[in-house]
Amino acid sequence: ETGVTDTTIRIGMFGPLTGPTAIGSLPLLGAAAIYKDINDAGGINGRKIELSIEDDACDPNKTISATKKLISQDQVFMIHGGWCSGTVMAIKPELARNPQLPFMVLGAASAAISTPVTANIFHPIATTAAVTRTMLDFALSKPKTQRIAIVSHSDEWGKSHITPLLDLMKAKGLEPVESVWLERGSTDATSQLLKIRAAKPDVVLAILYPPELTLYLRDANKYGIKAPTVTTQGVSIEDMVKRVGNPAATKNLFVFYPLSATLDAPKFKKWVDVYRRYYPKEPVETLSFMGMTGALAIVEAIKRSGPQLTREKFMAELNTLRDFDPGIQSGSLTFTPEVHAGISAGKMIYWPVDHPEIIDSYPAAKSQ
Amino acid sequence: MLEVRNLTVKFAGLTAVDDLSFTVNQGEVFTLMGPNGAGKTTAFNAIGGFVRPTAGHVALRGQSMAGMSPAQVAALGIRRTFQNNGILREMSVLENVLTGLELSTRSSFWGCALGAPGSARAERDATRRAREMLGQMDIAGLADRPAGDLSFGQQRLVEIARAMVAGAELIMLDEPAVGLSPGERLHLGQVLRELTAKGMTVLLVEHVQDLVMAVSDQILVLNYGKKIAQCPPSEVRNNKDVLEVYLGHA
Amino acid sequence: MFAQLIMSGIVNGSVYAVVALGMTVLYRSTTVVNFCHGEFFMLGAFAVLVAQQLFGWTYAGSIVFALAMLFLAGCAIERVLMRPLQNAPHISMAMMTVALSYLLKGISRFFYGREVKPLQPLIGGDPIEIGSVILMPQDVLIAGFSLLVVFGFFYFFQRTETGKVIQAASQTPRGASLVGINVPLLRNLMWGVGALMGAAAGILIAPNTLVYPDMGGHMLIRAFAAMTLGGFGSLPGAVAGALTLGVLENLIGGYISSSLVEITAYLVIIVVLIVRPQGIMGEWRQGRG
Amino acid sequence: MPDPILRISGVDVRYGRTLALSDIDIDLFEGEAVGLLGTNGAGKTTLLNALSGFLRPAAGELRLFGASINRCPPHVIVRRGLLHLSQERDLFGDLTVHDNLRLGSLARAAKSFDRNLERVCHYFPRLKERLRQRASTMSGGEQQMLAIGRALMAEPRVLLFDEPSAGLSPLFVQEIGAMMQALRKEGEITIILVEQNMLLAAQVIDRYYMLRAGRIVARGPASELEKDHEELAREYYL
Amino acid sequence: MDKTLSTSKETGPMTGPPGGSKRMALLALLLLLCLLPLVVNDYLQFVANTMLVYCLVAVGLNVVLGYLGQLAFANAAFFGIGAYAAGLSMVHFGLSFLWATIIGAACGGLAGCLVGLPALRVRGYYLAIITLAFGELMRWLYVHNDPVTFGSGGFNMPQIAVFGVPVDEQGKYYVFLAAVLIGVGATSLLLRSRFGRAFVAVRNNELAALSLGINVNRSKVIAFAWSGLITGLAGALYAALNGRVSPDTFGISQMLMHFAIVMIGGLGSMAGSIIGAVLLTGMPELLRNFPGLEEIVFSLLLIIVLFLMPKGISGFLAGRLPILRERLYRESKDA
Ligand SMILES: Nc1ncnc2c1ncn2[C@@H]1O[C@H](COP(=O)(O)OP(=O)(O)OP(=O)(O)O)[C@@H](O)[C@H]1O
Ligand SMILES: Nc1ncnc2c1ncn2[C@@H]1O[C@H](COP(=O)(O)OP(=O)(O)OP(=O)(O)O)[C@@H](O)[C@H]1O
Ligand SMILES: [Mg+2]
Ligand SMILES: [Mg+2]
Repeated sequence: ETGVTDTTIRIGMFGPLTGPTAIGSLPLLGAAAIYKDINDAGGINGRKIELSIEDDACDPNKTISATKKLISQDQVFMIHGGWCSGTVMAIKPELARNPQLPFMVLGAASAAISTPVTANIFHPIATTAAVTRTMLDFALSKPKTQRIAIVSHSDEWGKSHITPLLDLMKAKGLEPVESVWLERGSTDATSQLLKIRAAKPDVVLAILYPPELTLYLRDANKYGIKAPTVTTQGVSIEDMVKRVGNPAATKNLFVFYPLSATLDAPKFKKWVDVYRRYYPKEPVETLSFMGMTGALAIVEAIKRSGPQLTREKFMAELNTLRDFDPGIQSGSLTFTPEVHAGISAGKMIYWPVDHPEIIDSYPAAKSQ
Repeated sequence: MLEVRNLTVKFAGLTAVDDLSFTVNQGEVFTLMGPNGAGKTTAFNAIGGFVRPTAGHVALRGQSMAGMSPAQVAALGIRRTFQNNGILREMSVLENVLTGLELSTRSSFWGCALGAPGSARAERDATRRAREMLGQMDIAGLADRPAGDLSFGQQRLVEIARAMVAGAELIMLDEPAVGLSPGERLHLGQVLRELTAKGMTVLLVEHVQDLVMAVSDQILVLNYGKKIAQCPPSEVRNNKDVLEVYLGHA
Repeated sequence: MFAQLIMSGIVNGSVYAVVALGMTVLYRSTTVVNFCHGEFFMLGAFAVLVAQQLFGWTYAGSIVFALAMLFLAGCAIERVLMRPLQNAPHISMAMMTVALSYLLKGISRFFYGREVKPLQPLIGGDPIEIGSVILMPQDVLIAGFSLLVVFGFFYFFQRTETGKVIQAASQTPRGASLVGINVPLLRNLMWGVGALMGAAAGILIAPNTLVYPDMGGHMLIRAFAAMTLGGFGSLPGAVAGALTLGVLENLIGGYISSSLVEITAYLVIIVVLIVRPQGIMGEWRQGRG
Repeated sequence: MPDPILRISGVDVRYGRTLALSDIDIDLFEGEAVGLLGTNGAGKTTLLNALSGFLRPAAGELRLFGASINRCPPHVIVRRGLLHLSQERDLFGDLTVHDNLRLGSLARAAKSFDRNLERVCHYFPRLKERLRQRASTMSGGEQQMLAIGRALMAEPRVLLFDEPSAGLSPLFVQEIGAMMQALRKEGEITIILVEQNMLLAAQVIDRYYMLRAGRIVARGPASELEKDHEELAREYYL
Repeated sequence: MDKTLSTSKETGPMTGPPGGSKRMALLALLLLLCLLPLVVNDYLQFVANTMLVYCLVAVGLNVVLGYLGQLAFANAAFFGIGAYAAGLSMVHFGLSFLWATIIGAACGGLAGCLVGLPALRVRGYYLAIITLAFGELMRWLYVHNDPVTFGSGGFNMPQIAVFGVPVDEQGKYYVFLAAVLIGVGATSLLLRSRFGRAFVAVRNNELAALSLGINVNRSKVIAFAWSGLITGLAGALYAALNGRVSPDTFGISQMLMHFAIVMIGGLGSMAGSIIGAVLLTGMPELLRNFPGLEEIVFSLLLIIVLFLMPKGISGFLAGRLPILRERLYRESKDA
């Protein structure tokens, strides 16, 4: 089989190692740490995993050539990659042209990647649909929440959240009281904030990347917007608290949390250790662990495929994965031939005083 | 052939050309003379469409040139040189002369793009004519040098060649002899004579008296934008005003 | 809301103004439009950060360090990269600044690619409320500083002999040499000053935007728009353009649509240039580009 | 004999691979005026550019007031007192006549600006009328006057004239001749004059050098130029 | 297509005076190019195809930047317009690839005309900025017109077929090669005619050009339109190449890439455009294993070329290899 020898399995990976979104290389490192860990433990069925890592710089066109290189030059067995939704969407045609090639998404969340389902694309993270559903449910768990405002980027990532979010709201008979765009690279959010303030929202759903969310939170504090801010898994709470540098501005921030526990929780130490072992210098953030479940699922499916590993067998095994939960993600992973969006649940996290806490509903009724 | 009537050009508060009228006949060399700042170049610019006259009008063969753009004037068959160098520095000498043939090269856009034979032939003809002109000006040896690398005088020669190559009806030379060596001046005089013999008309602005006296048929002397004399060269030296303001008593 | 939009617009515009002024000064004195000005902006902020974190210096010390570094960097760039090109076509010089911009960004990404660093405000304190308008102390500082810089340069170019000499040297460098002006030295200093101005703007705004390698790019386009609006090379034009742009962005975002904020700058450019090709205050001087 | 003010010895100048001047030797003594003649493209301007520091000689040496100026940038040479009036004039087109003159005096004679301004206005009354006009809108001849005036503002000790009569009316050519003579008399100015106008040259200079294709092909006293210049032209220019 | 190919063989897309040997060299090169797909894998084929597209891009930009001498930043927009026009006409109207390509090129040409108009009034850096603004405006339109342009995510192209035959990576290569031959051939013929001379004359001295009867305005519009046409064509091919069109592709970094290609290859040189395109599209692929170095290497390359080769690589080589020398004028055969 392509990419498989008696002693090795070659897996291609890609992610934004460089560029403005290079922070997205952390999930790639997390997944790579799992593979290295497996190799150090003796490999799978006598085979060790070899990685071919490509930089996509979050650029769709670069990703297309990277994918072609992985497929036809490096001859990988499968690909595990993609942190930016745009890059994964861009290679869908290429993946469709190679239906035998298994593709596991690394961290990109857009629901459109796995819905409708493509036979060889597996999506082991909470999709934007799942994320926004959780965010909305969370927002509505606050008593008497009526008025919801949205602030978002207008790029692919932003829109991949907005679309399912608006659908969900409509299904509940809700309309956002205000919906504003904040572009990437903005240096000021005054006009957006004043509009939001004027709309008097009960809660603000912010679909923003870290730099703009920082700007937003600071300005929101400045202009005295008291409504809680609920945001996506694109940011990590520790990082935001550090960046904003003003506890008053972040105490009402609630972030979708894809993991099972806070990073400092004892039960999560195992994974932090794996990561630290192989990447001691890299920052340990929520993002660092988002690729791990996918990696473990791959390892599991390879293991189940037995010594006679083929792509076909491997994908069949993936499709039988039920409630796979190594304890990293906040929910368990299930793939069926009909559903490749494997994770459908998530939690929220916030930073009440000096450490993060995971919660399910507002006001903070502690879940653990 | 060229008729200038009551031409006036004013710049904020300054009348550069003042009610100037003259007529240039076919095949003659008509010279504008006058002290510095008398308005000669400005008159040229007004005829060539580079400045808009405040009053008066200009006509070629009875056709009014009022409000024409420089390109339209050129299309009528008028070429000019510039006092301060109008060379195309980054093109070779041959290309400079070829641009002088822009209007008389009959190649079409799509013909050129698709390499149609007719257009290719037109282009080849133009090249031949340009080379002939360079030969006539005795600078064929410079043909492939970048024009910007030439000495000042050489550039003037190229510019003159470029103005003359298309066989324009009227060429206007603004101080062509500046920077030319005495030998080249003599040669320029000869070339001008040859061209007028073929029916070309020349409107000349020049301070160099050898050349002016040798080639002119008519001389018009300007001072502060006003005509103070118009006569054949032989009589200019006898005009007291002209001696006073322009030639001096040397 | 209106008053608040105007006030924040002015504060934003002030930052654009400092950036645009840095570029205008350089343009006036060398006719080069510096595409790596955004990187000077970014490096200024990074230099403060490095001085604070690596050397453990005080904030004030770090700022002085950053400004000095950037001044030297500007001079060095002129000496090493730009001077050899002084006789090359203008576009080569423009491309050199583009290359430099990539290089500086590339290098800073190499070291700080994944990081976005916070920088504390120059002056902290609680928001100041004036009627319905809320301003941070930092905002006031920004506006005040740019006002100062604007008047300083205006005086320099309009009233002093050196200012005139610089302008003369940029228009006809050969002529300037012919009257005994040390053109290379002047250029060198002006590059230093340009870089310093970029750094100053960077340091001013970094507490609001955080420090990251790409922070300069967005600023650059705003500065371009401001310069276009006011007319290239005009100092008061750059400032007026910058303030107008800052306010317009906010008003459009506030009253029309937030999706238009990002292209306000471009719309302004297009409209202004179509209506008045030389900018609002620009004299009609043909760029060499 | 006193030391020469300007000594050009064995100078070669190249444009890339082409040799534009080869083996030029000229000595210039205080208060002297030397003519540099030659056809178009002979290399006259090239020599002046080398003297004023815009071109570096490929070989040989240039000494001004006894010190080598081979590697000096133009502005240093200007400050030592050698002024070059270039063929392209190189005026500050966007500045006014007054500002052009002011900048001319800046490097060497800022203090005596008023006196020099008066002197220039005396030579060129037209400039006085137009002190506020932008240089680029002046007529060709007026620009030439301005260029000469700007050079004079620096109180030069050596003046290189590249065709000063270009574009000037006959009357003015005479005046410029007179001016150059006056300069030599009153100010001990040393002059190198490039000129196509033989009559003017003969009026001003003491000696001449004839260049052809980058070499000195003849030299002699000015008196030789006063003979029939048609013949001269034939001899040297064709 | 055949007709142009044969005529471009007759004179050769870049032949100048030396004639014979140059033509042979070009023919040999063409033959080699035709055989390339036999020896490369899909990925390398894709890289080669990208190079072909960028050859057209560089040639298109060179017309405006190198010949007309206008600092215009609109070519990334033309590129995008070509890609969107071609892609959308296939998606929305089900046009065939060839028609879509023609439409892409035509829309690029129209956009060129449109941008040429301000160029009549605005020059220098003002032109640079208004064209930059035009490009960003186009991008904004793509992002905020979801129903037509599919918004910020862009859209996938349908399967490409030529005369009903679906083409794979290899097939695209031949289609692209033909397009490059036509585009580059026609452009270089045009540039060596009076039109090309008019462009350069406008760049050197507009007043002088006017006095020679060169219609400066028309020349500018023609140059922009042609540049738009070629770049639009490239855009259409680019859409086919990637199978996906998204707005972020056509931003300022794309534009700077084009500039770098032209500057490194050589301003005002057809051969230079091609050298630059091949070099700069190849470079990122070579640097794949050194993430983070791409920008640095790219900028250093640009700096080195600006320093050591003021006329770009082609100017540098032409100094040594006469075969690369290009002239604007068309030499008469019998002279
Ligand atoms: N744009 C302008 N604005 C103001 N004054 C101008 C302008 N153009 C020309 N002038 C003035 O108009 C007068 C006539 O200029 P013009 O160039 O026609 O003179 P000329 O006769 O050609 O002189 P020369 O022999 O010195 O070239 C001059 O005094 C000049 O300063
Ligand atoms: N930048 C340059 N690059 C290459 N060759 C040049 C350059 N400048 C001048 N030349 C050549 O050098 C030679 C001497 O030029 P120079 O300008 O010194 O002549 P000149 O004697 O001043 O002539 P003129 O009387 O026409 O001004 C000429 O053949 C000219 O073509
Ligand atoms: Mg004149
Ligand atoms: Mg000369």
